[in-house]
Amino acid sequence: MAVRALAWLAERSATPVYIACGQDGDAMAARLAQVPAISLQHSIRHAAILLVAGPYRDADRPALRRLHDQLPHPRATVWWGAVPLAEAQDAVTIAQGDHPVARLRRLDRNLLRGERASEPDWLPDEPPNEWRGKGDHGQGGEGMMGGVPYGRPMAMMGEEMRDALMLDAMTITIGPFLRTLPPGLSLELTLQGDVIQQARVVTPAYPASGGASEPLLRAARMLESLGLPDLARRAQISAMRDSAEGLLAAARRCGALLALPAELADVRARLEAALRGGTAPDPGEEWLVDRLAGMEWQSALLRIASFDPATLAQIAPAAEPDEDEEDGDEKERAA
Amino acid sequence: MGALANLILAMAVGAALLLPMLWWPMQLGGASGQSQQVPFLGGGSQSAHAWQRFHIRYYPMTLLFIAFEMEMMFMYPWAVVYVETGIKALAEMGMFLSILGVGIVYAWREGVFRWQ
Amino acid sequence: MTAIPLVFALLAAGIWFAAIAERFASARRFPSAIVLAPLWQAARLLSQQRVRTEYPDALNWALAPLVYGALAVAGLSVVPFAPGLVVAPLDTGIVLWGACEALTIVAVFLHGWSANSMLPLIGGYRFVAIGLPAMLLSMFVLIAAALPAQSLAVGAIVESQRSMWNMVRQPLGLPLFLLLGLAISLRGPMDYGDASDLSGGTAAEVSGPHRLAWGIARLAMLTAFAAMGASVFLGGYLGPWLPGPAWLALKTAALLLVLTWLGCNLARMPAPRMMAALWLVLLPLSFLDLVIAGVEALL
Amino acid sequence: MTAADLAFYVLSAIAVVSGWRVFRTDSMVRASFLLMLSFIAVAAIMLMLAAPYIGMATVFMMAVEMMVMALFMVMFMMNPAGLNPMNMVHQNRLSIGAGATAFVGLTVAVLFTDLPHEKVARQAPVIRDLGHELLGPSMLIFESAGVTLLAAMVASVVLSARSGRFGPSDEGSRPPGLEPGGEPAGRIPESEQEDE
Amino acid sequence: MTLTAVLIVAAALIGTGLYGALSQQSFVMLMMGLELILNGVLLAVIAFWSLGVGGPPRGQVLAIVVMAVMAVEMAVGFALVTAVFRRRQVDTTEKLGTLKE
Repeated sequence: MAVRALAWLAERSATPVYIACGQDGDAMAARLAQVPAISLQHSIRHAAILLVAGPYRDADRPALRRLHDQLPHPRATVWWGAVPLAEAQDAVTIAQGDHPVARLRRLDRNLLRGERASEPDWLPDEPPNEWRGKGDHGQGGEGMMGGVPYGRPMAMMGEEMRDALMLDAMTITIGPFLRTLPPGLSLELTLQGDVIQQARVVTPAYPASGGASEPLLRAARMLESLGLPDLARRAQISAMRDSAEGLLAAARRCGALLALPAELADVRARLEAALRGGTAPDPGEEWLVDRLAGMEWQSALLRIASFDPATLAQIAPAAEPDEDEEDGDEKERAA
Repeated sequence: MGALANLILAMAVGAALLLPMLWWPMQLGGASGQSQQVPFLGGGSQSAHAWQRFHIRYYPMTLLFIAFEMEMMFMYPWAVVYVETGIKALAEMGMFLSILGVGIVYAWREGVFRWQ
Repeated sequence: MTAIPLVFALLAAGIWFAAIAERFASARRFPSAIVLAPLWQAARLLSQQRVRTEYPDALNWALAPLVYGALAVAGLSVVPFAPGLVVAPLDTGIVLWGACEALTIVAVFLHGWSANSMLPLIGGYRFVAIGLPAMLLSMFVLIAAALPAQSLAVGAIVESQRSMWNMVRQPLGLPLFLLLGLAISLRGPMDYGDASDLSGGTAAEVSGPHRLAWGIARLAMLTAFAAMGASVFLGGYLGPWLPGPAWLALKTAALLLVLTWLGCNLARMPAPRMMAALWLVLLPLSFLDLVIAGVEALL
Repeated sequence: MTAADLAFYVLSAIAVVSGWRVFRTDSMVRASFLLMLSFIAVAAIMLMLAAPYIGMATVFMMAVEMMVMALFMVMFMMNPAGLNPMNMVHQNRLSIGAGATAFVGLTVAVLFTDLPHEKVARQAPVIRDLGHELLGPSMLIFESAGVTLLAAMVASVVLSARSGRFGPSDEGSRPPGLEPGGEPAGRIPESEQEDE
Repeated sequence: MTLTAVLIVAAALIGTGLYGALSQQSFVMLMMGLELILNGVLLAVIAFWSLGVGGPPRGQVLAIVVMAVMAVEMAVGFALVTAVFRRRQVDTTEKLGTLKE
């Protein structure tokens, strides 16, 4: 009874969706931005439905599986212009040209009412490393820092390039479906604190399909990172209508350009051009990973988001992991 | 004393109102395993525990802050007697703050307010 | 004692009002009956699973929203609704308020730390960098407001505004105070804890009822801030015709609207720049506020 | 036993127990905030002892100090979250003995001393008194505190920041070797790396 | 709540802090012990001030001075820890036999 009352109330709220953008997924997300019944979330933990928009690469499958399992119950996955993975039972598919809102709303309602079962995990129920019963206290760890306590190792000391205080270096992979990164781009970052020490491109961004609306979508992503979600949505809607009118003035009023410090002058120029619906030229000589070293988190995301797809493809190509590391070493020695 | 009791009572009521949400029984959905517990990174993964010797980029600022914040201890009582004491109070606090202001200017010159 | 229900009534109304104002400001006009939207959103979060991460610090993770909410209540407890109508008529009202701000920083940091996940962790640490210096600002402007009142009690500060509001006497005070309000309730240009570039920051890993508790605590802190700002700078319960609590509620609502609008319409600069701006631009401004207030009080 | 007594006992228990747990928990963050809890309990006792300002100010001072404490604990301690339980103590017995001796000695001293018993008046304007004291007789303490704090600010900046006016502060330093005369165990300072 | 009772609590805090300061290997934990000792001192000062000597303003000033000592100790202490860590990458007292270079 109580559950049904709760469902009755809950199904009236906007459907929280995490959109995993594949090829052209950006433009598809923009189509949803103007629908008030759907709210696009930044974290998968805040969503009820994982929406895979546009075709994805084979390399993105593991990420997709991981993402799916992180959804809180009750949950469902919708494939919009994408081929369902083999694990997906009773998959909901929507053609790329169709508008998915009605299906999403119905699915959401069914989930809340319990009429559709929540999807089970796709990955096996096991920790990243075996730890139970191992180690000094059965927690998997050894000594002070060793072993895999509770399934993961601990971060170890690493080189530090900015202030010579050698503390733990943390290596994480972000993307390819992080909403503040260009779709498809996945980076391996070595962080000390929130400053990037080293970066490596794991998978490159999806190639652009050359729509005229691309600069505005890019501007929208930067505005999100600048903490202006409403203006970002406005940019997405403008992108759908192919008119950037008034957008730059609105961004100026919000201080979007002023907020960028002098070190990010290149980002400011690109944001301004993107808000006009154009693209600022970039020589594209320096690799993206070199431009990211030593940057703080928000600035780094802003800089990544500011490149147009053509430049990004040029400066952040898919690299063989080994080659790239050697490159980095050589550069260090040269410096 | 009564004021303190009231304060604590009000805080307890506030916490008690939020408490049920952290022990909420009514949840829909199926079983979830350890693959759900993997930290969210937009499809990416974390090589180690996030708990680490976290390299804070503003540590000189925090030390400066501790020393500077001490001055608040003196300022609150000063504010109460300010009007009674008059211009002398203004002069003394002006001197006190300008001494500490020197510290801030020095720290700024040394680049403390940047990410290290 | 009689004021405790009033505090919770104001908090409930403030939370509701702020949630609606936020939806209105962001032009998300859905569902058509916007008034009930917060309720529906709450129901959705209550019907969602509460996810846990790999080996979190579960106790502190659950404690953080509780402490945050309790601190909002504590802050509101020193705000008088009418002469003598206050939960805790402390002589040290604004000192208690400062303590609430300091402990809020701890609560947000713990929320980010406890998830054992990278994005919340960065959010928690970044928030401390901004929260600490921002706290200094609010202490300075509150001390400035205490000068003409010759007391640290909020009631006395309100009474000292019978002839003229502090907003007029000390024009710099309210803007600086609101800035801290945005920082402490994690919103808009000062949202360094739960920012979207960190996919929700300290809240990136929380779902369902836990997220609801966190959201309510944030809005409660915002409301407490607006009420405190209304009392210290806008004359609190003072006003003609209407009873005191009504005036306080009206002024609180007005400040909530301003805060929401600012939160939706200002860009967030990278944290290093904001930290430098706080120390080098805004802190001198708060000194200036103190000097203005001091000279004005002696005249 | 009055309600005030009960509150005093509860708060004392919180202060002492959380103070003891500081040295018994594995997580550095928990240790810092347990110490903060101890301070807050003491602050509450001070509020009950008719020290409204000092008590309340202790809360905000200690909240930020312990926040910073936590930051540094995590920064410099290996295994800061206590994922691997550890016991980083030395001379444990001696320390327990010293602690117990201090406690017993002080308690005996307290019990056998004829303490004065003049209570502060309930309605005394203690904050106002403090203000007048600071601006009047104790003015020198007040201003010299300013100078001391300035010195502390300068000292902490000089010691902690790397980018001093005189170049990187780690210049010319080498970490100790694993064996006498061996290779440095840790990172080689950049100034020497350039030479190689 | 007599003066004796409060002073005994203060003694307990000082004893615990002393134990911590002597037994802990790492600098930062050692500083926690010192802070706990100062916590006890603070309580004792305020107890004397409030229940023993009838509330002279000097007592409060003394309490503020104790807190200032805490703040200075922390600021300089942590700065030292940072400087030492930057040079030696050590964080315990034993690994650091001498502060000399």
